[in-house]
Amino acid sequence: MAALVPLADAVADLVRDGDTVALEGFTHLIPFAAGHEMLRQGRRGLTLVRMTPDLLYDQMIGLGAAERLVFSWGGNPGVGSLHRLRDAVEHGWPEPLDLEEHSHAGMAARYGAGASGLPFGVLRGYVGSDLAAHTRNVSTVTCPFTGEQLTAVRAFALDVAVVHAQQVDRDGNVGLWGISGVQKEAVLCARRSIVTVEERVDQLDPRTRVVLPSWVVDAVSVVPQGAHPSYAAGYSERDNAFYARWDTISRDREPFVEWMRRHVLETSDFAEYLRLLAAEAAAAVGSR
Amino acid sequence: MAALVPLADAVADLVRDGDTVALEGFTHLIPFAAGHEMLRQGRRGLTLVRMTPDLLYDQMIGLGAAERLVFSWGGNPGVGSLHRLRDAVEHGWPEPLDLEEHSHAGMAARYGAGASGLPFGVLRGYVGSDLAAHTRNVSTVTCPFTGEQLTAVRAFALDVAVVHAQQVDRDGNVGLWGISGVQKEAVLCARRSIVTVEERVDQLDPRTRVVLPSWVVDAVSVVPQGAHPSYAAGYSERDNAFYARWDTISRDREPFVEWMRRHVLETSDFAEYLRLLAAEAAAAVGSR
Amino acid sequence: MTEPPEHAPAATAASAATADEVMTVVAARELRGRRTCFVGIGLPSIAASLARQVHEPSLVLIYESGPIGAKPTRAPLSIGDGELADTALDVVGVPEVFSYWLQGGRIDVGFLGAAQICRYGNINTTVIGPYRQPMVRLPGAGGAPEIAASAREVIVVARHTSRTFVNRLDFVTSIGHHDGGDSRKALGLPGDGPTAVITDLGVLRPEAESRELVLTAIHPGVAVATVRERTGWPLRMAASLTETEPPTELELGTLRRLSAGRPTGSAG
Amino acid sequence: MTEPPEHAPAATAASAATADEVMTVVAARELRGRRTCFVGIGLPSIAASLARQVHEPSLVLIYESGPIGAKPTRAPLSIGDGELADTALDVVGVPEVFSYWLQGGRIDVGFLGAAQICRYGNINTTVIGPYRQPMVRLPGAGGAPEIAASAREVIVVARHTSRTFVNRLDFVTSIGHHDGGDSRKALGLPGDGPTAVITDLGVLRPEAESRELVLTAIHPGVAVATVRERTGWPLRMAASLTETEPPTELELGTLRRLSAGRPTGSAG
Repeated sequence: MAALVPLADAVADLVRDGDTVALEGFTHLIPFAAGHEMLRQGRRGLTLVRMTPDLLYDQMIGLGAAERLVFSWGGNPGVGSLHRLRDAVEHGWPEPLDLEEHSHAGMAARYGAGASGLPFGVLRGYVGSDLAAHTRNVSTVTCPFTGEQLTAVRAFALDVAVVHAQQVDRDGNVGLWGISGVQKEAVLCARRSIVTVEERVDQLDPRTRVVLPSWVVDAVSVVPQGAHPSYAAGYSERDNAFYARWDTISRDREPFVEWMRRHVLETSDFAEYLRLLAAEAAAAVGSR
Repeated sequence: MAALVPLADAVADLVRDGDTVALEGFTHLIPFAAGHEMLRQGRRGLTLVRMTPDLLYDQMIGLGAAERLVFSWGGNPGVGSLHRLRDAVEHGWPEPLDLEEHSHAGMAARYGAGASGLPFGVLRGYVGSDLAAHTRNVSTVTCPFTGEQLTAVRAFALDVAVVHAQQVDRDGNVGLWGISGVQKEAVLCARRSIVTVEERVDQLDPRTRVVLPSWVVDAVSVVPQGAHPSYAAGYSERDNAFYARWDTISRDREPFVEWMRRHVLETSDFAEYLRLLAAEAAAAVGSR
Repeated sequence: MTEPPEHAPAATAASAATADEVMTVVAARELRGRRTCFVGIGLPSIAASLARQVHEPSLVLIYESGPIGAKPTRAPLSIGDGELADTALDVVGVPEVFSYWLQGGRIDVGFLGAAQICRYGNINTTVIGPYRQPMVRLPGAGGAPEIAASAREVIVVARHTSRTFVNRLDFVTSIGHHDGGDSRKALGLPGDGPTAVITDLGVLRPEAESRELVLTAIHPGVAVATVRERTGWPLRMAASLTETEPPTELELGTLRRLSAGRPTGSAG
Repeated sequence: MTEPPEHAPAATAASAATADEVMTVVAARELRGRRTCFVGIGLPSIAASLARQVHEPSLVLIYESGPIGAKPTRAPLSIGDGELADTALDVVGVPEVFSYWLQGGRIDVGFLGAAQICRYGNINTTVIGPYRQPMVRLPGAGGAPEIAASAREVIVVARHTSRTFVNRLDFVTSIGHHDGGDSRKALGLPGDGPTAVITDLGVLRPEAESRELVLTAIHPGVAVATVRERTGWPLRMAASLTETEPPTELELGTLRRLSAGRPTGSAG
């Protein structure tokens, strides 16, 4: 049954060093606040799982929180590379990052199989690609009816899933709408789960398309704008300017570490982080 | 691209003798009007597929339109047996009916695999049940990662799927909400598809949860109350009294045939059938 | 059916309760303390609704037609009633309800009916007589085989007649404790199988080792001889056979409100 | 990148069009007469939006993030832009978009970008250099391997540089015509593979038998020598090499409206 708790408590209780963790979100509803809290609490040795690692995983990798990344597309959408991810892979800084990579279809099948209590998923995928040669989690299976050979992928079994959603109702049920990615599947294939939400409401909005019942979630924390610079449909717009700015912030090691220290490690929570960003933006306007 | 056509034309164009046809609907949105039209046009030799065959398939089987039934639960929900189905199975009247039966989970996996372009679906199912011994469409598959043995079911490849929905928009897109069963999967694993709807609207209702884009449907026909005695959430209530009445109508062969002749075969369309039922109900009230 | 579906009412506070009502009330009590219940078609449906209203307001009812967290205010006539969808927290597609929710291991209790049940709690809802030449063709499996396999435990609700409680099933639709002992576990099934069979005469539960169903409780006014007579195998009594607490006024009143307008003797 | 991303504008009615704009306009034209397009991340996104606005208003755009039938009025910055969801006929989950829609065989055209592409239209978006000691780590596969496999045909959009059009891929992320000839078919892939590669210099298409990409059209003002220079294999010309029709005012105006406010040189 989902407990409504401060995010710091949820992370302290539910995320451990060395865990396999998915902070999911497909452009939309990316759980930045929860990821930042893991950094503040100094989590290390994580295996990070996500279809589309973007800035949040760049930040976590750049501060050395992860030793492994399982993913299918890692970039700054519409902008370019993830410099910290590249630095870790290309130069082992701040530490080597082991990569396991898949296609989106394969990752989705792995999540779906995990959510369904199956040990593997089946798809027409990876054929002719070099991807399968670099992982032990892609294999083949033969159709017992047609003899056709298909691709099998190993189901995910996560320690922790973390997602951001628009709302939690008074009974602890979570509702989200808009682009919903694999968030439901991630929560359903994790032993423990944390959801941050924009708002607590009496009843979920009629636009709700994906419901996570209270009893499949361990902790819910209300963190308005907890997906920034990503967005929450109906609550906020994607901060495209920040995504562009990240290219500069993250390009070199020292300025990146300094930025993270000042904005994440030395702020007490996500609200303070947002206030700091707002103050900087105001100052930038004022100094023009 | 869905053509908006009269139901009689849709059935004439798209349903052929001997076809494998699913008229799906899980208590809700059962496409009675389309099934009746198949009877009016004298379709024969059909393989009828459905998770929960109820009165509609009882009618079709009782008039000898089907030679085979693929299903997982066949009854009159809340009332009792389907007498025509039982008569066909127990006594071969009006002709023998070949049964292939599954569990709901197995049928759902067959539909899901078909919709996904896979030759089989995987589930934890049928274990310890005698069901699998009576069909060639249930087998096993071994997980290439864990060595675990799981159940495989053959994907459906339907000739025709028929469903009822609440609405079609001006571009021919179909929307439905409420209990949605396997209607989407049925349409997506059929070569041809017919949708009857309550209403044509400019824009689909915000309550819409399942969308069938125009380009996956062959024909859409507006047939208000086309699911009677089943219901369409937001448009009609389930006619529970009719379900109870069916127990009497269908119990014996001659009265059944006579009822079907008068109400289905000798009416010109579903609207006339509904008018006839309404007139009978009014007469019954008047004679009290 | 020639056997009377109900025995004479007991001379207690529940004297007005029919045997069917006692069965439903006792079945509902079994859901106390549970979180999630997958409600099969048939008799269980009304008991599950009752349990939510009387014992366990937060009990999550899940139906094979897709509603998750339904809050029925009257006994649904069918598993796909509009009220189930209207009152539910969410309505998912049928493939999802079976894959993510049942098979995903999220169901505490599967609540099933039975046309035949044997001493090991295996269930037949398919056919009486030979499969290809049936004497009675029953509705079939529905969701039961996988509910029986995957729910953490299973509770069966069935009227106690010698036609239903048989020595040997004509067809195994849904597995219970298989051949008894560890044989269910050997099949690799995730759930623990039937932990209680609630009838209109009493309650049967599997013995610890053999997994054979024995009578553990008897309803008020019912004779042990009657239960034995209507059981197709030599039914044994638990050492600690108890008498069922009669239905309370709250239980009975709520049940009757739920049932108002519902056809009697319904199988759905 | 040291190579100039654009060649000199052609002295035609489209004299104001940049090479990138010509590429996008020509890519959009390829979608004429198509019904459904699965839009990959990168350059294809803006061309698909343009095609819907100028050529094929009923073109159904499907994105890997879940929107089906999106109607973007500006070029999405990312594949998960809010506008895609807001304007879509439906938004489905990511597992469904890949299983029911792409793998289900419902996509006419898959529209992909490439970091490297070889003469057989195989694509690399994973890594430059050895996989374990990369010189450049690229974003990876995304949806491309299965789009390349399952869409009825594939159209690739890529800037024409010798870094991109290489003799040998460092990594095969997404399969094109494999080793040429019937080798793709032998892999059992459902779709036909790449039928056009649109660049900022011209258009390449696979030869009938060999499936090797040859130059079939060249953009106004581009020299064949330039195309050859920037292609890492000995590029052959089609017998019927044509010159691209320059962008019309409608095409160019619409493209610029779509692109307004979008970062230039973007890869997303």
